[in-house]
Amino acid sequence: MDVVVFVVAAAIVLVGAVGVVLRGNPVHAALSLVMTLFGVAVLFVAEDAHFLAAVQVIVYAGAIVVLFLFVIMLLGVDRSEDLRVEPLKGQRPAAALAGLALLALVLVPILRGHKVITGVHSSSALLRDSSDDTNVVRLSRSLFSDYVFAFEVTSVLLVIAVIGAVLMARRPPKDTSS
Amino acid sequence: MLSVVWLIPALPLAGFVLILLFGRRLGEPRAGWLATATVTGSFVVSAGVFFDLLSRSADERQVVHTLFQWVPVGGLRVDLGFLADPLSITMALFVTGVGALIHLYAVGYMHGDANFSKFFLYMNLFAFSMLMLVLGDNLLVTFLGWEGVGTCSYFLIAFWFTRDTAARAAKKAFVTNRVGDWGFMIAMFLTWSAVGSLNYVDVLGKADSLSHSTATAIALLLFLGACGKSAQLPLYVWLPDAMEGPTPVSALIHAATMVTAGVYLMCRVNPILAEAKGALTVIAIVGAVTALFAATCAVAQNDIKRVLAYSTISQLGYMFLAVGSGAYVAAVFHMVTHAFFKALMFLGAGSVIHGTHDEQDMRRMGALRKLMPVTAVTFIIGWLAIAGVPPFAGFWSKDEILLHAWDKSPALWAIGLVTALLTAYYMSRQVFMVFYGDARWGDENRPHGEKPHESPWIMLTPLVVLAGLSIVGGGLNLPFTSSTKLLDRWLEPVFGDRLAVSSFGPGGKWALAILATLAGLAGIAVAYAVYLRKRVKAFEPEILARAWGVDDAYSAFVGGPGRRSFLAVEWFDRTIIDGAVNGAGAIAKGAGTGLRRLQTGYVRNYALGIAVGAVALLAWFISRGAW
Amino acid sequence: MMVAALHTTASWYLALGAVLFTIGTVGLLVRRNPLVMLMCVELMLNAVNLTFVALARHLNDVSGQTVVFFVLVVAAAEVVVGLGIIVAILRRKPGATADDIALMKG
Amino acid sequence: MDHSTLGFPILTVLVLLPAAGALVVALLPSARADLVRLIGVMFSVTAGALSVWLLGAYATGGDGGFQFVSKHLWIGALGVSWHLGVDGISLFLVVLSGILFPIALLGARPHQDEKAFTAWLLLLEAGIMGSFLSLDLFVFFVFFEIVLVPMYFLIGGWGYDKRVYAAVKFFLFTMAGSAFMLVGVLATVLLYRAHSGILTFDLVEIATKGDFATSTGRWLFLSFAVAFAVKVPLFPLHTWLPDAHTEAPTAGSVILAGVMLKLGTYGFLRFGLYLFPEAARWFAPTLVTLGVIGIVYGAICAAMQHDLKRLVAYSSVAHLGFIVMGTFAMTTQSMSGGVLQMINHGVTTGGLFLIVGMISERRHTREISQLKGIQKPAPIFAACFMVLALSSIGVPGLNGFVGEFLVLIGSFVTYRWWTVVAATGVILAALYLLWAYQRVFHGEPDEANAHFPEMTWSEGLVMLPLVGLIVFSGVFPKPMLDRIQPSVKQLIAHVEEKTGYHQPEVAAGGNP
Amino acid sequence: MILGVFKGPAIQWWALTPILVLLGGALVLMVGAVLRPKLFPRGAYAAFTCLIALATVTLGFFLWHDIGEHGARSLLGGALGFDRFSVFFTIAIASAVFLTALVADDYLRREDLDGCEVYALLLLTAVGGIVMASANDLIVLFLGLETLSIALYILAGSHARRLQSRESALKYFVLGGFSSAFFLYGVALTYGATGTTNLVKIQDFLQANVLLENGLLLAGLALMLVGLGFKVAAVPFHTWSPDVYEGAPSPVTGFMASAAKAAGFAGLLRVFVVCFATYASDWRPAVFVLAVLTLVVGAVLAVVQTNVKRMLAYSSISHAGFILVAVQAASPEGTAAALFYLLAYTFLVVGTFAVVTLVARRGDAAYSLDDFRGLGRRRPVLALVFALLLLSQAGVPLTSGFLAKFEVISAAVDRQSYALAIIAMLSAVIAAYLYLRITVSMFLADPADDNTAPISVPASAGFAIAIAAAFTIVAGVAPSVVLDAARHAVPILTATP
Repeated sequence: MDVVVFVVAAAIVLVGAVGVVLRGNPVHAALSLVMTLFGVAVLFVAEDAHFLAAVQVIVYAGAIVVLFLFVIMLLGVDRSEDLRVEPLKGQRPAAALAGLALLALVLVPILRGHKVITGVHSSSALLRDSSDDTNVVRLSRSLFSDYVFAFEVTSVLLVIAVIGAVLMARRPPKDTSS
Repeated sequence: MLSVVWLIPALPLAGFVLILLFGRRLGEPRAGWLATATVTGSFVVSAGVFFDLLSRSADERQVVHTLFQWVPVGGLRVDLGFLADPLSITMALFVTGVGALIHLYAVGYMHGDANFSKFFLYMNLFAFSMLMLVLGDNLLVTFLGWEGVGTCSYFLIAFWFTRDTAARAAKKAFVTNRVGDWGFMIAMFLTWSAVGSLNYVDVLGKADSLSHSTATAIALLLFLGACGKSAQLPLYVWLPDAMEGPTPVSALIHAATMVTAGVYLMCRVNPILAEAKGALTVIAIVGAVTALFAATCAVAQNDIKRVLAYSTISQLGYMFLAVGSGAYVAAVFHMVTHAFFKALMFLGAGSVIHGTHDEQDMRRMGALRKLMPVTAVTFIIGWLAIAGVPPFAGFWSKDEILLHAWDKSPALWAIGLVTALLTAYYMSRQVFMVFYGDARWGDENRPHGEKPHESPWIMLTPLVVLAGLSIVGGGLNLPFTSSTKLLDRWLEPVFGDRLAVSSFGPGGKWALAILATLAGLAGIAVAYAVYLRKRVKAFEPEILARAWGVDDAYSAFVGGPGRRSFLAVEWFDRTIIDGAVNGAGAIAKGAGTGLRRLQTGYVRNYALGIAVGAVALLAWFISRGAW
Repeated sequence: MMVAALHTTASWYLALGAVLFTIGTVGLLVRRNPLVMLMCVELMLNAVNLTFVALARHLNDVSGQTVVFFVLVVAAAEVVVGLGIIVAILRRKPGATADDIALMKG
Repeated sequence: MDHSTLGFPILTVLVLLPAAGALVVALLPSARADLVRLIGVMFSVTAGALSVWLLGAYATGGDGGFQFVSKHLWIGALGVSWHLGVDGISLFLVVLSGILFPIALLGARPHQDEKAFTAWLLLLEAGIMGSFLSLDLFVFFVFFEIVLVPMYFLIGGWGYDKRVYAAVKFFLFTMAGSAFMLVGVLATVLLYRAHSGILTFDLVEIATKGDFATSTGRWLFLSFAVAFAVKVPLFPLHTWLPDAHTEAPTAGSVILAGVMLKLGTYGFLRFGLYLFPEAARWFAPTLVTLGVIGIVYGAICAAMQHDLKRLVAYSSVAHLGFIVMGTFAMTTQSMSGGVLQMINHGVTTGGLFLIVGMISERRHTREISQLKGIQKPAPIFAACFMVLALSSIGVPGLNGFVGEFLVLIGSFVTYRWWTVVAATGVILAALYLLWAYQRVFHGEPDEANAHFPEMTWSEGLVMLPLVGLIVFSGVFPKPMLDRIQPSVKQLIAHVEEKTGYHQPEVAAGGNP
Repeated sequence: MILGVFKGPAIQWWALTPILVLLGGALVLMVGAVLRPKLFPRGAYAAFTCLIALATVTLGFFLWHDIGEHGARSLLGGALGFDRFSVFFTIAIASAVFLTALVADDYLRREDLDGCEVYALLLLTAVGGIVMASANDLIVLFLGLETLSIALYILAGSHARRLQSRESALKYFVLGGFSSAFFLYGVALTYGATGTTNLVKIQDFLQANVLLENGLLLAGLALMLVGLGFKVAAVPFHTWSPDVYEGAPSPVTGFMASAAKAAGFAGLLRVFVVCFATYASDWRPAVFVLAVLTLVVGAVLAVVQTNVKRMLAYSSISHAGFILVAVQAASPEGTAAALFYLLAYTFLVVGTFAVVTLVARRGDAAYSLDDFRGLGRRRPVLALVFALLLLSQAGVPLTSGFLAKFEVISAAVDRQSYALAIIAMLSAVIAAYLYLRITVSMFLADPADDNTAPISVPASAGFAIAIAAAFTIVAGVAPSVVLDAARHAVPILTATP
């Protein structure tokens, strides 16, 4: 069962990802991204990350991709990019080579089996145990104890994002020199 | 009197300092008088020291007088000290004596020169240096004098520095001498490393402990120095050119005193020479060959001073022949007599030049004896002396040299004899061309057409004195009995048993003397036939006038391969060494320019760089894995 | 039957993450549209998230999931700022691709 | 041993006084050139006077150890002390610096921006004094490096046409050399710490107590040697020198040749030999060979130069070759001669650069072919040049000879054939200098040179002390040798004790 | 029930004050400016920012002593390390903020960009940097890195009228996001290999276990090195920095080169040198290669530039190479050297870019070497101070730059990395050429004729430059205090007591 889920979801993820890369039209790319994000959400569920799966769909697919589409429309850059031409000589073969090498190098340790994951099993913040705490409870406990500082730092990030968006989007004052 | 031996060089030095400070204010002629007075004073002191020494027994005639420590470092102790012994005092006497006369002469000769006082400045400095050379009690003080006279020679040759020829000649003299000095220096180093001292007393006392090869090396290296200073083959080339200097300079430095320094040095280190028989032979051969070589050159010179210059080289060759034959006293004897007559002739030539308004070409002279009687008579005395006509001074000394040369090798004697003949020939040629024959000085080439005139008394006085000395100089060492060999006896403490003793009996000696005299007379006769009677066409080939082309060959070498090799080194420095430095800079810049191309400005290229870097790092780390 | 006998292991997920990460990387390298490049970064972050979640499950450790939460926030912030920048620049140079934005180089 | 003999830390004052002068000058208004000059001269003359006083107060007859030592902790964390001291080797270099700086300041005034010029020059003096006096590796390195900056600005700011190229080349070349030394210094100190447990940069302590493995010592020596060889400069690392000397303003050339090059030779003695005697001995044949090559090579290059200043610059390469040779021949005579030659070369070549500066000041050219017959309009000028040239040639009775002679005679007992070759340098020296003299001063002056102004009184006053020194130390070098010798002997004894080397008996004073 | 069981970690407010002050300052700025934009006099934003920065520095000194008395500890459930290392960086980064704000004040008004946002972002960037330097957890480190980076993306692009500024923001952003993804992937793999992201626990784990299969961990290390290498602009991850440095507003460039670089190295030191000390034999060769590349490429590329800002960007890369040499030493001495270097460089580079800011004049575009010609004549003091800062960067003694290099070389030599030490010094020689080129332009070249726009030195920027110069000299002549501080500031990974 889980194999089937994995295979199907993985297929969705990969097709979406490839779509992002290969669809010339940015709108199509964005939609392919949504596909991938959904696939990932499915895999999250399969991996006992229910809360994250929800957030993934809501925040990512819901908010972020919409933002993308919004900007595409705002700027009117939905023209298709001609993917047959590559202005930078050698970029594509080099990118392919680098990608392959990267993949190979990362897969080398990963594919050596589960023994490669040498980390100790958690002793305090278990994902599954005999108690019937939900995933959300466990997650929030972790979030507000070990990661409470990180949680607070994300607020700083968001403040910055706000300021940044304001600063970037604001039209510059009249240029006196031009 | 011995304790004031330092006064001998100090007086000219004082003269030098005074003229240096007040020369302009003193002006002409007081600067000249001052200079003459200081050298005369030195002569007087030398004489005093001489008599002091004379009053001592033979084995006490060697006194070292130290002024101060000069260069004391570790095992090297060199003092500024003087060695008063018969040899050095003999030298001091004739240096100061002849020097004083020439100074006096120069007061007249340099009359009117813009740099009158400067001339005497140099002259006094020269006298000082020469006396240091002679009186120094160690090799280094001698070297001080040695270089000092060379420097003064440089100054004085270039005295009329606006003439390019004079400037070139001066430089040539100095540099050529330096080649010899190189030998001198190495000899000093070798001496010190072998003996641990540079003092003559120590070095000469331990000379017999030197190994044969060391002694030979020292002797030959010192001889190299002597060759430079005394203008022997192959380093003679500077002396003819040095005639660019004022004539008193030629007389004093390039005839009477400085050039004999080499001979003096050889005599001084005779104990070392005694340990190096091979070196002696070399010296004898070089001396003899130089004598002959220079005599042949003199035959074809037309410049009145150049004839004398080659003659000087030739006569110096004789002296080295004597040294090489072990006849040190004969060398010294000839040195003294030569100083008399050669100084006389140079001064006479100067008088002629002075009288003919700076004419030096003998072809435009002639018949001057009537116009310049004193000059002519004294010059003729000098001629007879050098030609070896008895009883003039030259006869005695030359005869003695030839006598010992025979003992060394009959071949050397033969060369000496031929040289004697040539000497008589070319000197006669000179006398005939200058003082006899037709007057050639009034031709259209001479715009002034002024009549030559006799020189003033101040110039003639030294001529007369020197002429007198040239006549009686032979009396210093008459070979008749041992009691008449004054010089032999006087110098005995210096040379001791190292002095060669002639193997001839009285008969042999007479025979040789007559042969030599005949040779001299023959030379005169031939010259008479050629230049006065014009019976025979003059033999003056171009090759002899150019001194067998030796000088040209040197110039060709220096200007050709020498210069080219220097230029090659300079090129190497500029192109290879500096090029490497600039090249390193260029490589850095080139690398920068090349790497710049990777900085394309395209963000995707940059990302690719990061990805490649990540792959490389991953590859490295993965390869380090424990599998 | 063969399929039924199989069970997914963490390695499967990790491998999928690696592939996804690589696709994102390559995508960023070959796409010229800055917006799509930004999407490719999102792909990479998702790959990491997938990895974290798989590891969290394998290690039975919830903190792996907590981390993903933060990554989501970071991704959101990045997108906001990134889009702001892209908007700002494309307003000055409409229709520009990443390759057109290369005033500075060398 | 401390500075109690004088009651105040004279060495520290010698270093800091010029620096303070530079600061004061920098704070003056630049419009007051007269004030700038006055203050600048005052400071440099005071420092010079102090250095002469030091010379007087220096005790002779001791064991040649350091005197007027002052030692204070500077950077505790690094084990760095402000450790100054003077011995016979550095004494005269300090005095020379003290004398040459006022001369350079007085004798070669700049055309523009006198204030900055004076300030840089004073700063340079501080740096040089510090280099010669420091007995701490860190302090030495700091001063050794810092001198580059003022010199860089002096060359670049007040030099001739290619000044920027020359200044940059000088800076980078020297800095590249120092790069190795810095690594060497640190390695030395850290290895000493590893073996003794003490972190210190103290030269004396490391030299006397340090014990480096043979190959380590050689590497360390090499790292120092590169820096010093560049500074000296030793063939083939010399090509910064002709450019720097030629393009530098006169004062810069005077200081560069007079004292800065000695930082290299001094460094060899003070740091190379003292710290790594074994390695120094091992490298000695190489370094002597390079020195000899430098002697001949420098002379040949000098002979072929068209530019008078460049000629003098190359002559420095030759002269410094003698010093290096003397240093590594390792006999009492050769080393003492080397030290003496450092002073002599400073005086002589400094003087030559001054006078060449005067020529180019008058004629706006240094091309030998443009100059002719100057002796006629300016005999005293010519005489001055002649004395300097003769000193450089090494005519006995002048200073140049004594040093050269001692180097050669001392080297002869340990490096016979090298010395034979090196001695040819004296021939070549005569060749290039007299040839230059002939072309510049002899002959009939042409139109451009016929009115060459004679030396002025003030110029004469600047030259006078140099000429006086040249004659004095040529005739009576004993006072100098008496101070140099004990320190040299001590250094040789140090080498002998550490390596089992014995200098030949004849050099030490025994029987050959 | 759930709430009853849950107990959050204890919060040591005192130790967090620097972050809180900076954060509060930023918020006050934003809120105040939004509420009453016209109320504030000229320069009030800058003054306030300076005040906040000064307060942070002061707090830093108090905390330094606090740690001296009570020892290092870890805060908030092990998320933050509270040791002298973090305080050292707090002081350094806050100093950079202080100086940058002084420089920015006049700059922003000159360029018509005045507003509170830049200052607020400066303060927030500092928060990110301090978080990075204090992080005891890889995720916190990542968040600090992102805080820092995202704020800097914006700052780099904040000059609205210069397309270069926008371009630099875009490049920085794209590449920054790209490399953070690598970093994060590295964190993920490390998490898999060790079971935690907490540095203390990782250290304990690695000390207690010898991994038979360490591929995951090594891959994680490699990828984290990519991310941090990007942040410190190590070759080959440096490509962004010349372009970004050139395009960003000059005061921001100075800030980036100082604070951001310092934070990046803080991460590198804490993670690699301390936490992964057991794997030093694996990462040291990699860092060795990075160091060599960074040194040489930075120096060599700097030499061929004609744009002063780019020159300084490449020189900054070369400096990073030097600090990498110290990292490569992987010893307390190396860490101390890196800290000293970073502090010295912070002042140097902010001062340097302050001068560049002034010389760039209105329009922020006059960066070419020619624009510096004749500066020595027209603005002698400014030129002299600039020369001092440049020569210090070149490593001339009696300046902080020399001692920084000295310390680094010392650390390298101590680990017998002689070759690296020599390469570093030689590359310093190459780099010196570029500083000389600038001084040549200022002092030795004839001033350009058309270059008549006057250069004004406002008091605030002048003050900043003076501070930078003063620090450069003081730390060069009497460095004991700073040296001792750097030595005591070696990071310590301690679990919560």
